[in-house]
Amino acid sequence: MTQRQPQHHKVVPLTDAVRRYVRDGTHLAIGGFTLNRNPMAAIREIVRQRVRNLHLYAHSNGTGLDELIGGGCVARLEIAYGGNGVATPTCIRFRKAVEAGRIVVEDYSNYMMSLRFLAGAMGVPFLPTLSGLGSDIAARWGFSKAMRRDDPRLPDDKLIVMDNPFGAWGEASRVLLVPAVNPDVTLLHVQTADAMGTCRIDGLPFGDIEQAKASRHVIVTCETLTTTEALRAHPERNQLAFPHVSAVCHVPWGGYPTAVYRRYDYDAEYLKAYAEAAGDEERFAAYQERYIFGVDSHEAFLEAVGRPRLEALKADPETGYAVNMKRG
Amino acid sequence: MTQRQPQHHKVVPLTDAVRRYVRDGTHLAIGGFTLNRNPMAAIREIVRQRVRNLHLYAHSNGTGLDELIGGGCVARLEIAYGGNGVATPTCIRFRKAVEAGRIVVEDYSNYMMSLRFLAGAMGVPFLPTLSGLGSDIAARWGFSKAMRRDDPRLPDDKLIVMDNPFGAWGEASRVLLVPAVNPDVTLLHVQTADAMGTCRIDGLPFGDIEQAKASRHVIVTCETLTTTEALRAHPERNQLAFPHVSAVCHVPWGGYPTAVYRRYDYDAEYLKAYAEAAGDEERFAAYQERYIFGVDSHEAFLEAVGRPRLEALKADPETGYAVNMKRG
Amino acid sequence: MEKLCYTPREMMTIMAAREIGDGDIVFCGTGISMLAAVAAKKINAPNSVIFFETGAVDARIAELPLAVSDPRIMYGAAAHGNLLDAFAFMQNRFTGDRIIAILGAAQIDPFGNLNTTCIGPYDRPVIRFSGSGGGCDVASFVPRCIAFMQHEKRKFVERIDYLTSPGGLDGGRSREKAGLRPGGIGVVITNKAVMRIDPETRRLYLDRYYPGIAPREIQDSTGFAVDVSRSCEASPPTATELRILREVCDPQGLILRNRPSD
Amino acid sequence: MEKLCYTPREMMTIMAAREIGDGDIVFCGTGISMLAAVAAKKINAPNSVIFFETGAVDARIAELPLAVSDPRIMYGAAAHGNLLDAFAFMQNRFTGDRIIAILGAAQIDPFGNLNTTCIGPYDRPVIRFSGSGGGCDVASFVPRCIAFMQHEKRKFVERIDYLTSPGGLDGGRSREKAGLRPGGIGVVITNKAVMRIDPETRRLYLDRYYPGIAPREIQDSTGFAVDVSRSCEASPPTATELRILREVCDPQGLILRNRPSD
Repeated sequence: MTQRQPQHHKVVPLTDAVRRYVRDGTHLAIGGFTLNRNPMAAIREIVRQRVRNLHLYAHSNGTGLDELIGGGCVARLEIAYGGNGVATPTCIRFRKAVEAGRIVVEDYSNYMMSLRFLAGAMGVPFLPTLSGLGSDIAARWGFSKAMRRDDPRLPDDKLIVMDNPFGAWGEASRVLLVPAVNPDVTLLHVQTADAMGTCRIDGLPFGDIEQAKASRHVIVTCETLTTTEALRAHPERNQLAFPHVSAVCHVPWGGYPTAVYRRYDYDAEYLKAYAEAAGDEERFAAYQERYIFGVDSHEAFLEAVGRPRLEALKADPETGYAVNMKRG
Repeated sequence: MTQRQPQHHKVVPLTDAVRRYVRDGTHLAIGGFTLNRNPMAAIREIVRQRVRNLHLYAHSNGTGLDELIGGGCVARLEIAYGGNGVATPTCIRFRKAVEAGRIVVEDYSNYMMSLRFLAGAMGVPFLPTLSGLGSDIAARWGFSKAMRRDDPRLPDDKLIVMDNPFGAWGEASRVLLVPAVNPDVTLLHVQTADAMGTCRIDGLPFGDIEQAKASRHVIVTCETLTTTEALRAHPERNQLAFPHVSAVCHVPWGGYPTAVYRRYDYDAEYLKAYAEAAGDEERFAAYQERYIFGVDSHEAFLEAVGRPRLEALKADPETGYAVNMKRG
Repeated sequence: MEKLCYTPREMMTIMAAREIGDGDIVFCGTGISMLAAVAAKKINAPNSVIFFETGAVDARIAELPLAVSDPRIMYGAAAHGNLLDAFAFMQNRFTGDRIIAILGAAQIDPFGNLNTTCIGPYDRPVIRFSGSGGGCDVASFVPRCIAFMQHEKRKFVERIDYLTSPGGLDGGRSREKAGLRPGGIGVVITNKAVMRIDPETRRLYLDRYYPGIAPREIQDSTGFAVDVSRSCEASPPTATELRILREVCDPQGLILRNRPSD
Repeated sequence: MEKLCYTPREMMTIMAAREIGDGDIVFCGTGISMLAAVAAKKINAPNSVIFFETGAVDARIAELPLAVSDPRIMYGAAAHGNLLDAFAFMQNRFTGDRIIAILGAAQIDPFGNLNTTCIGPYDRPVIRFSGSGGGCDVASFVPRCIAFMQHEKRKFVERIDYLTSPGGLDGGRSREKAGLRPGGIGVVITNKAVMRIDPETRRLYLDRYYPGIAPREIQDSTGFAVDVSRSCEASPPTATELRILREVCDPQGLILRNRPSD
């Protein structure tokens, strides 16, 4: 392990990783959940590189999702939830894009999206659930039958309701089958990784691991790039082993302005300012100029935010968040 | 949490837990894998209480499986593997019982059994896989159609092969569906638990977590009974939360003679002597008398084994096993 | 006995907390639903267990979270599962049957079906909301669900624009016929009243109106006919309930004061 | 060049190790299959990655394990997954297509199907073996599988008593028609020879016979007709291969000396 060959060394600059794997038309998934551990530095880099026509798979990737849509990168979206809880009940650029018909959207539930990633990770064509039977999620499709037929990257059916082939076994008369998702690329932001790509997440992993395992390529950004030796002293705590990972980028504060458990909290002030800017075209353009297009790197972005502001978000070692931080 | 109410206090003596939950005809699953972390103290207690007609669900629970069968406790068995690797390629009491027709056995693969527990844990009637298509595992049933029809605790079909309802999606023309398992009771042996029943496993969890979540009741034996506070300082490392658990028993060396990672190694000498005794009816009866019926508790069993012998198995803190232990 | 002052928001929170039994496992989101869960735990159900769709079980909620991914729901949890674990916990009948869930919605119909997706045509909505999140899953799996609603005619409608989270579907046995487990929305708690699903008709009826609100006013704020014949006045929050709610559960007023709509 | 002494067991191990490419992900069990995987890593495939059905990936194997649950496969791993993770890793085509697997069996047929379940009737066998374990899954998922066999007529049979792990099923396109991914057993390494599956007929043919063993002897030890027309002699282990195998991979002789059958 210590004299590991170069073949397993995957550390590259973030700009290179994005340029190499995230292209026009890429089917993309992003890790994290609403205002936690979204791969924000990678997302800003995608926006900065003006990638277009992404097909995005999301469960509840609020903040990251909204920046990608706001950046005009997304053409099609399969999604469970576009919001940030009570912080921003509905993501505003998402809402505007759907209402204006600028993106084609297809709705699922969070469990359905999670199962679809799991099916992709498992290598099976579908998984069953008792969720959504009788709902409009089952009845109404965002992608038409014709669109599906013409695109080999889409399953022919959004989902299928089937009688339980095992009779009444499992107390179910019928199940809803959701088709697997296999993204081209998943972006994850984690607390710790090594150069080979093994990852350690502290706190809730959300759907990150299934998303990663379902993907052809995984780009990992990490707060800390550590040694293989250090990670392997406790393999129980590493959720993703290196064979799944294509690129590792060392990007401290790469989840900002979302929270990274035990490292830093979300920046409520930034998120609020974002939500306000997102409501107005001119102000949103100014926001993007200030934080994305007007800065040429993640480091320059952090300077634009300002170090003292970042310092104030640092997590308390016991609770894992910034205790008594101003959030109102 | 610190002033947690008695409702969540689940610590009981092992004899009581077994007496309460494991009865004639119980559908039982046990944690661990071949010669690792089998709930051996609980299994010896079941044998000692002379429980009969168990319906056992096993993936590869070598050592524990063989003791239960050797104890005459098992009537029906759904199983993937009855062996201990190169240590005992086939479990001997298992082999004898099948060859003599003393138990009814139905074969699955390890993945199929894992999926069946997962289906039970998820609350779905079945899960799909591409494994076993065209095999005799799919073609030959251990439990007849008539036996299945007469027993509401068994699904009507062993498994079902189905065309992929999503066409060629997922590069699969067809899938094999395996029915969910929901045991009455799962026995787990873990390194650490609290009085509420939250569990922490070090090293590989095998199928323990799915088995537990699929079950109506879970009996946990643990090497260390710790405080709720201590376990909750790192929730990432706790694989099973207390709502799944019915009883917690503090049983140091409860996995012996199988290994418990970072605590102690398997006892190769004991396992070898067991395998030798298992081949002969008289010697096996003597073995059982010495280690099970002739001792009235787990503590008495440990005395029969001898403390110095246990001490020699203690795990090296770095590797998690007993370095250079005699195993030949 | 002295007359207590309280806001509709406080009343709603307490009415929901009273629905929670000791030992119940409580699924909730953020905002008022989490406040209700915390209030139940501090007031009437000390053994209840709060969990979130993101996978944290029984966290030590020292500060109110703004989202179910807020690190404030991670601290002191029994275990950190993932999304799959959280939903399996509800779909699994051993654990799922012990759960009571609290949801919110933009629209509700007479059978307790919820819309959190859109107003207007699905492919080009006039208003787009956040979407299901875990709402559809919870309403599909959990036997007892509470909905929090603002009591307005445009929210209580005969036919919702999009059926995101299944309640009784078309009433009668249509929920069971669709293959869903029994359950879904059984109680609706609004700023004016508590409504419940009739086990026979599977329609919402008025169970309790809040002090100072006439049953007639409830009907006028509801976009479909409501049986008010069985209703009576709700018991207002007690002094103890209010004190614990204000001083223990939300001392900063994060939910009680600052966030009137969610 | 000096003549080297080596055992059939050593020959088998080296022949298997040579099948493993650098960067391959190697699935193995215990005993000789693990020794072959370790030998490949030390000799010809330093970037190969060993993993087990129990879920440990790329462990630091400092002592040879006696089972795939041995704590010796846990130390220094990249991650500790569970059984579900390990099998999904093989069923998933992104990772599964990079895997080479090594299996053993009690019986094999001309199409590379394996029996590890029983001899005699399934419901009342004359001999009961351990059963599939992960064997059926691996043979179903993995594109390249190696089988280790003792070369005896009763083990190489026209028709196996129980088809535990699918190879080419009935030959031709029957594997694909059954819905299985391409793959299964492609190579059989015995104590006398290396046999391979012909891509056209899907039957085993003799590829290499070991030095000192005549093709005729292979046919005599095989319970079905074998095409020996394309065979030639295998290159014996080199001095370097043997040295690394004996001194680095199994210095205690745990597998090379003590355990002749598995």
